[in-house]
Amino acid sequence: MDSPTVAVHEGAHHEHPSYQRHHFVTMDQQRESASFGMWLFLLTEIMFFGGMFTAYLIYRNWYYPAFVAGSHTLSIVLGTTNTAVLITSSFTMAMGVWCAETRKRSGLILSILLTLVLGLVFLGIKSVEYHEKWVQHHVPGLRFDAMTFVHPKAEPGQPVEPGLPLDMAQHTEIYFSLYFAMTGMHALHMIIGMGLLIFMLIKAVQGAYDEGNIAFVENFGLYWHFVDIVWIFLFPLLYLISRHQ
Amino acid sequence: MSSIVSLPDQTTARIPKRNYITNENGIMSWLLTGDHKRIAILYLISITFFFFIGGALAGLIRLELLTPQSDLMAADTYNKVFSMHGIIMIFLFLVPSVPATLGNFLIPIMIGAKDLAFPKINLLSWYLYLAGGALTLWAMISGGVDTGWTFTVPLSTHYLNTNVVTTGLAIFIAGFASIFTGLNFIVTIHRMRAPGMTWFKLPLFVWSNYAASILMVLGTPVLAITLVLVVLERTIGIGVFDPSKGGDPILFQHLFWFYSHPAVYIMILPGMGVISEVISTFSRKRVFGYSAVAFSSVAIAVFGFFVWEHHMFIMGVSNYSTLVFSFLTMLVAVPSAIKIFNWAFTLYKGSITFETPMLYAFGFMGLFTIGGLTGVFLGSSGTDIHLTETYFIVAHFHFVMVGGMLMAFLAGIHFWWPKMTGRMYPEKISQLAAVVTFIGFNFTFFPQFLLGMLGMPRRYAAYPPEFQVLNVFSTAGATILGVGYLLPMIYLVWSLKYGKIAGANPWQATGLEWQIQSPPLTENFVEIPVVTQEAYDYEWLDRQKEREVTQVG
Amino acid sequence: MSEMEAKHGEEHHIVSPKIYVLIALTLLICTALTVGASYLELGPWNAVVALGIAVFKATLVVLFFMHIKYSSKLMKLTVGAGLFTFLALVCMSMSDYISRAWGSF
Amino acid sequence: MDHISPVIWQFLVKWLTNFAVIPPEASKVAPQVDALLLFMTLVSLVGLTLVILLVVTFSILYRRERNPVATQIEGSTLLEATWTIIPLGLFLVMFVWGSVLYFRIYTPPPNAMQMYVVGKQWMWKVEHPGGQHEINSLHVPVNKPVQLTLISQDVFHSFSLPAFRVKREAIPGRYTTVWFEATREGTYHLFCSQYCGTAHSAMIGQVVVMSEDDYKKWLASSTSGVSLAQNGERLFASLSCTACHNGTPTARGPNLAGVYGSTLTLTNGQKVTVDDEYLRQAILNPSARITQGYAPIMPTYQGQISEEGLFSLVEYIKNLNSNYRIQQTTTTTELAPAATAAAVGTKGMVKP
Ligand code: HEA
Ligand code: HEA
Ligand code: HEC
Ligand code: CUA
Ligand SMILES: [Cu+2]
Repeated sequence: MDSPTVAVHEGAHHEHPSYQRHHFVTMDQQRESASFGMWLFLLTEIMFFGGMFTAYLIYRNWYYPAFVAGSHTLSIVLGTTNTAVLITSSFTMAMGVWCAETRKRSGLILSILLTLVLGLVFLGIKSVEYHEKWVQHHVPGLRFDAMTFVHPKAEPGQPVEPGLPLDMAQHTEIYFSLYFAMTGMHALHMIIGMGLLIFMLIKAVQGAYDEGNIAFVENFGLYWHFVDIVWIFLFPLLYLISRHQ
Repeated sequence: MSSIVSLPDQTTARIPKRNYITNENGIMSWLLTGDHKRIAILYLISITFFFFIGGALAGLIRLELLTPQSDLMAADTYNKVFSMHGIIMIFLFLVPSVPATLGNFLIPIMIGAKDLAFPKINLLSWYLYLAGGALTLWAMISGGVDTGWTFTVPLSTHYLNTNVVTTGLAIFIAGFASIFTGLNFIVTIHRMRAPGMTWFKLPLFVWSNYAASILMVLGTPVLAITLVLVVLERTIGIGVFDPSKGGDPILFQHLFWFYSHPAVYIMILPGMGVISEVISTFSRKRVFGYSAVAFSSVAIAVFGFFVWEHHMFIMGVSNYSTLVFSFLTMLVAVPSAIKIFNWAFTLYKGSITFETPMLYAFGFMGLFTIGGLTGVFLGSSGTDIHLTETYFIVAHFHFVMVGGMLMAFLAGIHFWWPKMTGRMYPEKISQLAAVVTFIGFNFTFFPQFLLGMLGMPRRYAAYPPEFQVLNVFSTAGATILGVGYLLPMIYLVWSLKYGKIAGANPWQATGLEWQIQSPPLTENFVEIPVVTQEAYDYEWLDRQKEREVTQVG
Repeated sequence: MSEMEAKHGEEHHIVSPKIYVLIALTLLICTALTVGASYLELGPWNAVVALGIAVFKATLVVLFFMHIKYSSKLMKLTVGAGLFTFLALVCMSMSDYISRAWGSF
Repeated sequence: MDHISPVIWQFLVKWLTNFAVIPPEASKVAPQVDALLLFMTLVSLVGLTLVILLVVTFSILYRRERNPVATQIEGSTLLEATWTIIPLGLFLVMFVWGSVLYFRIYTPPPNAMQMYVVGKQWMWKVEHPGGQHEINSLHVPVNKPVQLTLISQDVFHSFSLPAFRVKREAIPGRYTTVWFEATREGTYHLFCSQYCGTAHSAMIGQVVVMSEDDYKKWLASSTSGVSLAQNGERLFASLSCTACHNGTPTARGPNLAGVYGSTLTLTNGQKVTVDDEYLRQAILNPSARITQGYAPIMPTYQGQISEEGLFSLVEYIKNLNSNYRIQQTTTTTELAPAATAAAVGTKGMVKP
């Protein structure tokens, strides 16, 4: 997309890989710029989620019982599984970067495939959870019924939860708003990530990362790990509020 | 009056055949360009467009306020007009004004790089800006929006039936344009400096844009998520900000101002950079206290994150946190004072000439000082109670934004016009325009301080008749001001064809950008320069010139 | 570039897969721990433990998966800046909410 | 002066005769605020003059004609320190002074008269303890501290009294307070200064400051016969609050007599002082804060009581210093099986 320019610095330096952009002097400079840029982008992501974490913190302090009751409707089993899945996918992605760095094409393809599959599993489980919320009338705004917390239904195999007073029960809607906003944003990031993974898979199969031009893989790795980190916080905050009660 | 302008012999001078403008032809070569200079020009055209729309809306505001009754338009129309005025002026004009045009054009050149680190992201940023702008216009045409630029909940979420969602999305998108600009600048300034270009050799323009970029990258996402929550609240009613569901509308204020206070420094810092360059050049002296000015930019950026609550003093926030935020507001005001005095002392023992950019810079110093000091009135919580939500605030922010930043922007546009286009603007008429702007400005906005003191609330379509006289002054002033802004528009376009040929360094300034041809080559430098001189090293420049003379002779 | 010059020759660090495996296992164990801890009755400490473990996990990911341990000072500073601003947002907002209940003089 | 157009002439005359830079000082705090404003203006003028003087003097002294060659100067640490410390010092003085005023304006004295204000799109409704209502106006006696408790029924509004130099936002879902002591009789502006939608600029009214006697007369002439507390008492009975809050040792709810202003311990060990806001929350969101020793059985009254009704209840509970009347009510209806329901029935439904 850049307009062609005369390569003015030809000969001034040693060999230039074909993928070095004209405005960078060295390959090191290009690589460091790319990862620095990616990190700055991740900072904006931190702040983006930061707004929601602030909201979460405030309302959790205000409406603690509602948050407890809300979190008790989430399935720890599914949540834990998903955490494990995501961590594993982060691991396979890290391996992918390593394969790219050491120029192992088939390893890279395998890692990407695994990451993709794990990502899909995560989203699958997430959608099961979302569906359950829909069925239980726990979707704020669209399909919400606070009475399910005033007279909770007995779950098989679990002790009956004591009901909440009506006013507190109504505030579970805030909990679920934040639950959906946060996990929804997180899932959106995952979906975007899956798109990029597929793109990367095609490129990898074509051999685009065989000559050391792996900035894209590395930076995608950073992105994927970041998404993982967000979940590392979401999991205890949303699922594990005083499970002991 | 003497001047420092040194133009090449007009009978023989030619604009260099090969430059970034002539390098490629056709509309596609512009729309798909990766060249930071071309993107800067694209940005310049688009923000000018939005400035005049915003300005026309300002004209409507002032016309309506000519009389106490709401007779020119109904109250809800008036509300839509000032909302759009604020939204367009802030998000689509002032935030991108200096960084996305002058910064885009100059930062790579000033640090000796061939382009910004991510040319494609730079182009993407412009397209995002356009998309945001188009959506905003769409929202305006298809019924308007009357939230005010602050989107206050629960008004915006539950009590209005205008295009809040469209506008919210538009600002969300435009916000990402700003994030990408900032991100690009930070990476470029860190990673792409020419050999020898250490941090303390950077021009102050680069420092201040760097500081503003930090704010863009870290502040804007919070606005983005806030707008998302507003849109979700409005569309499906999630209740996070809705008091009837237990949400807290004050939380919205916290999140909104967490961005929007730093945003005012996003708006002023790049302008301060322009002033540093201009004052130094036209007094032929290095900026007094270079490192103090550089660090004060960073200090403003850092402290700028800790004062947002001063917009909420009367909204029922805790009295104790008011104490903290009011205190921090006082701290953040100090670096600005440092800058003003350093600029004043740059003049000391200089050799001063009064070309148009310098006139605008003087305008900036006077008006920004007034605007800033009245900001301190607002930062002191006891007086804020009386002054908040009145025309005093309107006057305060127009002094800093219009008297400050817009003046700085115009100073910068005139100053770098020869570099961007290769031609000079006409000097006499532009000096006239600067003076007209200054006079018109004071006429327009000074009476508003008095109105505010007297208690006239802002965002009023109709007001008690006793306030009329001052409002008439203000409207009269706005007319003069409008002329002051139309003039440059006309003569700058005129100069594209008829202006004198500028040559590489008409001001004999020291920056790297003046050492290359105007307009520059697409790749900026034939050879990456090795920097040995300090910023604003006029002795180095003189030696350089001598060397050239002896070489040619 | 000026900073670049100095560390030009320095090879880009490649983290060995062994470390990745180790980190991944630690992360999984920590996940098990945090779930386990949530079944204990610790009062307000439940939140502290859960967050503490989460912070530990996130640090591991940042340091090793994201290579910050092997990156330049600038990168470390960048991460720090993000964290700092995030904490500023949270803490300064909370300063209002917490002190509201204190009433007035 | 014939050559000046009559319209402009009229204008100038009007302006010059009415010229003012500050509204009348009609409250006790107004002169104090004005003193700070004056101080700030003076400091600003000095600062501004200094800046202008520097710029103008240097521009004249060192213009190119007089000084063709500039002398390069690095800077001066001493000067930097000067213009860091002096403005900082001045700003800090403004900060301290301003904060003192801020706390003064937002901390009502204990003996203040109480008035309640509801803001709604687009009018102000004021409730006096004596049961007088007024719309878009506020009558107050001179030289008496008056405390306003504000709430909004919909969006943010802002109760702005420029002549008193006080202003407070009325926000939905929560009480805010402000107070003033008017010092000069007269009629002054009352504005809504927070943007609140279409008719924001029409949400204006007046505050009338009257002498003690006039005020009494006004109160007497505009009373509806039922005081706020009386209305509150009726609500208290009709909403069957009496069922639990009757002050007997066996009552399911805590004793409310004298609860206002006291300090309660909650089940989580927190201590809170009971103020208007606490009472409001106790009625709407009772389970958020449970008093120690009680079960969270109180039902929420969210959506059942209007803001005005809440004000009545708050006013009633505030003034409740014995449970005598409550117990009277409950004992007289003891005979009926469904005690409280019957009480409501016999008294007739009181609209909240
Ligand atoms: C470019 C934009 C810009 C800038 C730079 C500033 C700068 C400042 N602003 Fe302003 N502000 C706005 C744009 C800006 N503001 C806007 C848009 C609003 C309204 C938003 C809305 O509600 O719609 C606003 C509102 C606003 C408020 C909220 C009022 C309210 O809602 O109640 C406050 C309160 O503290 C404030 C304070 C300040 C302060 C202390 C500074 C300081 O940074 C100023 C520092 C500068 C100086 C102090 C001048 C230089 C000093 C000297 C030369 C020293 C003089 C010498 C001596 C004292 C000896 N501003
Ligand atoms: C960058 C920011 C910026 C700029 C440049 C301006 C420029 C101007 N603004 Fe604005 N203004 C804001 C930002 C800005 N404003 C904001 C954020 C608000 C708050 C909105 C809110 O409350 O939500 C506001 C609100 C605001 C109000 C208060 C409305 C209210 O509260 O009721 C007023 C009233 O006088 C006003 C006037 C003006 C005027 C006269 C100009 C002039 O400087 C403009 C001069 C320019 C021109 C006139 C254009 C050039 C000429 C033409 C295109 C020819 C046509 C001209 C005519 C028809 C006259 N503005
Ligand atoms: C079913 C019984 C019941 C009814 C009916 C009831 N309350 Fe209560 N109320 C309680 C209990 C129990 C508490 C203490 C626990 C708590 O703080 O929620 C309480 C607490 C309060 C408090 C806080 C004071 C304190 O000491 O904690 C107020 C104020 C109050 N109620 C007012 C009312 C009003 C007004 C009504 C009617 C509109 C009402 N109550 C109806 C049971 C009731
Ligand atoms: Cu109510 Cu403005
Ligand atoms: Cu601010």
